[in-house]
Amino acid sequence: MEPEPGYYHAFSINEDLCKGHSRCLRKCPTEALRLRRGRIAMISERCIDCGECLLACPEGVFAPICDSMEDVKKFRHKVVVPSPVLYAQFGASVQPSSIRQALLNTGFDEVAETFYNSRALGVVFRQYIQENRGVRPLISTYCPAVVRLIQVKYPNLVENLMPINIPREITAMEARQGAVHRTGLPPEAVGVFYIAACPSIVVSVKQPAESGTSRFDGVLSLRNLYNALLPDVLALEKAADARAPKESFFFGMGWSWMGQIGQAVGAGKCLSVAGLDHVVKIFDDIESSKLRHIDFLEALACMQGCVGGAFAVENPYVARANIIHLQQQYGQDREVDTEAILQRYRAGHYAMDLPIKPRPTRMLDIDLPTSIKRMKQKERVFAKLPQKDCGLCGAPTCEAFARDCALGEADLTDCVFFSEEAVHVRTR
Amino acid sequence: MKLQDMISPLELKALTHVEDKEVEGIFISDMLSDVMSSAKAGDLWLTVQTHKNIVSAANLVDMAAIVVTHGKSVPKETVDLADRFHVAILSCDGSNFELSAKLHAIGFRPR
Amino acid sequence: MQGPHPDGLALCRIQSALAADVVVGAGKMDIPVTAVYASDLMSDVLAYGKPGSALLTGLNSKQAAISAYMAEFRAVIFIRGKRPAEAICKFAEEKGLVVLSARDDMFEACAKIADLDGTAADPSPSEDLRPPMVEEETIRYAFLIDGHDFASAGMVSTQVKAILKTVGVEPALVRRVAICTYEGEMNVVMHADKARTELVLDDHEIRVVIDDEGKGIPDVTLAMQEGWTTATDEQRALGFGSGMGLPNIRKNADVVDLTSVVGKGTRLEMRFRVI
Amino acid sequence: MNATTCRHQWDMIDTTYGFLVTEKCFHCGMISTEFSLDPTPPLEEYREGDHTWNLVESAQTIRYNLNCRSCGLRVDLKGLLGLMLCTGCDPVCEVDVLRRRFEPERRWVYVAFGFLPEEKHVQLTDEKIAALEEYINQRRRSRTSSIKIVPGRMVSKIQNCYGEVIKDTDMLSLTPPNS
Repeated sequence: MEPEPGYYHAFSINEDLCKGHSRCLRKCPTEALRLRRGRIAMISERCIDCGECLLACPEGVFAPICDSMEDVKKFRHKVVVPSPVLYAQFGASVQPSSIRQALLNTGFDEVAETFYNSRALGVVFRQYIQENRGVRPLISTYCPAVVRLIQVKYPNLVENLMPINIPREITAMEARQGAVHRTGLPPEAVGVFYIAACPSIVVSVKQPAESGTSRFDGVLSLRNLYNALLPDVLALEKAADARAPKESFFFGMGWSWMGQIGQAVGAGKCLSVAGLDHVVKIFDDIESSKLRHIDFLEALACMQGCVGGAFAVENPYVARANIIHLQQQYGQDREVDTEAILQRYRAGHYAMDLPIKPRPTRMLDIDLPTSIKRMKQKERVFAKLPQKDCGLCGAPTCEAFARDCALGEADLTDCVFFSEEAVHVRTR
Repeated sequence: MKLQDMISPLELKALTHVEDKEVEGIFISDMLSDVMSSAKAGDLWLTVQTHKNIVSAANLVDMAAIVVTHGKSVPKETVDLADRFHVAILSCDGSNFELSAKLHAIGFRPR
Repeated sequence: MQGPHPDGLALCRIQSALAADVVVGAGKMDIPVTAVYASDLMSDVLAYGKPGSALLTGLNSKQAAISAYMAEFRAVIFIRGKRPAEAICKFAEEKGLVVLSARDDMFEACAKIADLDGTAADPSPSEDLRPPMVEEETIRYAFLIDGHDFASAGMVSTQVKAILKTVGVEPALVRRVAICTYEGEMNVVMHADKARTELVLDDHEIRVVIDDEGKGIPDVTLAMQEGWTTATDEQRALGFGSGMGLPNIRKNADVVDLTSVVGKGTRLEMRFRVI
Repeated sequence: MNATTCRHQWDMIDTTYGFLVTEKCFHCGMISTEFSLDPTPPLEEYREGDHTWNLVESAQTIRYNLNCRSCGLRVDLKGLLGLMLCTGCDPVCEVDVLRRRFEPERRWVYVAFGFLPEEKHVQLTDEKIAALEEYINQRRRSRTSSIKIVPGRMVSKIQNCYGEVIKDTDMLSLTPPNS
């Protein structure tokens, strides 16, 4: 099934593989998935590309759509910006230099890192928080799935999103400028690609939330690239063993797990939250104006943060341990030139191109009286449903099923508690 | 009973041109299949349906008129189609049951 | 539906008037129905049907029985001799619905039921069966708030917000209602023992009424005014202000009505215009 | 009385309620229609030879036959899917040409559709369509207007046809048909 036109999604759905387990239905935080007639169906505008379904499906029904090395090769000068999560995928003892070399071996001309900009943005965030005392808490835009969640389910919180760009986008911009300067090539001949740890980043590049354009030319999936890199990384490690002193490598505060953005902003009134279940709770509190004493909120969709992304290979806890080890070995603190950063901040270097706007989702009806009528139907249906959330009707919860009925997208007889016929349909 | 004589006691509102026809019976249903199977020519059809295919059904069996009940608003396209095929549509705020009781009370008896 | 016959009309009287077959629920024929809903359109039955009604329908399908059950009807009467299938009977049996099958067409059946009027000794039971057919697009919700329960504070405003979002109320308005409800809820949690909250929504107004049992407010005017003098511009810009509950409500709601009896409780009514 | 000389008096008999199920094969675009007595239409796509059938629509409808009360002649209308009022959407369509011709005399044109694909189903003969037309006009008893019924094959392009078919769509769903 193709996603509806209008919203780009980072995965395709291969219905033929679907065995109707319905695990994805329950995992989806925005209730965007349904089993209709035994096949998976997606409500496109609700999907925030968090990748929970990808992780939940044992059959591989959801296949990520990313760019490939073929897309990379279309450019004359090829720059890759890896997610900091990449360095945590090959074990604690593997040197970052081997991974970087392996990337170059796959065909890239240059590797650009986000670490410095992650540090710099800590400074920028602090400054912005100090200068802007109106809306609280300000919410980080680092996680695209969280930004989509706000656009879809919390349109009021759009004004809380901090209008500062994120490390990878700034890195892409700087990397392109640098490459153009060094090679003398026109900007369009330079291809800048990101290695993403989750599908939501793919979408943020293909269809940015602020409806501007990304500084990246494309995105590669970490999972897809992993197998290509692994033999090379291992070979390089073997060869590198002999080579003495370890390369000095600026392995800074990459934002790869929960708490690191908060840490970059600095102690004080920061709150970090990860995992969409928890994010939703916090957002509800913010909307009821409960968390007005918090200055800054780091909210990440994946449990543990980006190390838990759907494209990550290594277990997120092991990945986190690996990164801690790498930071100890390669030094995480290098002084940044605060004054220079602030100067660039004032010049608009870190600003977001366009403001992020809410994304309207389908309500019960455009016409309020009709919508209220449907709501009444929904409530009456819901009151009589078994409320066991068994999922056999194809909706994730009884509540969602009642809403689907009121929208005419499901039939009352789809509930197995009301009709035995429905049981046969589900148990194919 | 004449259709014109029902309009005021039943508080009907004419949405189209209404020819004065003899109402011979009352047919209440929201299903076109029922109209096909059971409605008679000259029946006054009480329904909550407002889709324009009601015109198609009422015209086929030459019903006296359509009364859209329960205060439903009738889309313009339905009214336009009805006018084209000389099918009368009236509307009223009462329910099917209420209107039946009123018809009975004013002495209407089917032929 | 409070008329001269609040109990309505016993099903056995309808059954004998229509000479209907009892398909399901022979033992329940003394149960009264309080209204008759004659329609084949189940979406309407579900949205507008009044609990306690009998459904007269020609839609011989399981959806008819399910919709009647969901709208808390007591009986389904199939007309024109339609006989429900086994699955429908089984469902009705399980859910305690009475099912009748009458030979009359819809008009005859309606007329006969309405006519029961004449045979009744008491005045006009049929009036009872004809509640005004207002398809009012209003929806109501009720919630309870426990005083002193700080752990659950905010639950009601979260639910109110979810409902308004689902219905499709404009986000900025949802937020205003949520903030007011939250402030009202916090007042209950801080100062009252318990409260009943009602949300009423139609196409031109949202009304939230919080009715609490508690110590009450001695001087309502002062309580409202105090905030006006102490709330800073900055707090207003934020959309709230700690301890500024009432003025904050006043700022976000279009109409605020606060009445209080010391020692008994406070009633806070907040109204919001829907554009 | 001899059937050929009888002035038939038609009654509708064998009225059966069921579903008009429309399925489409998304590989070849072929459309198949069936009359089904199942309480619920087939929910899943299924394969049949080279086709993969997907449900497009399921509407409630009735099927019936005709019987002459004078001579006892029965007309089997199993091949009749439904009747559609021509509202005029395609000026080159033969049905529309007829409609324009007949409209001034209040003679309304309805199309009698048969089931698809044609080779799989018995199609309505002209005699059957004539009997159906006779039945409808007898039932109407109108002196001021009449009905003309034409076969479905007369429609030039079924995809462009916007007539009003007599069937009950969405009766079982909570969304009323007009929304």
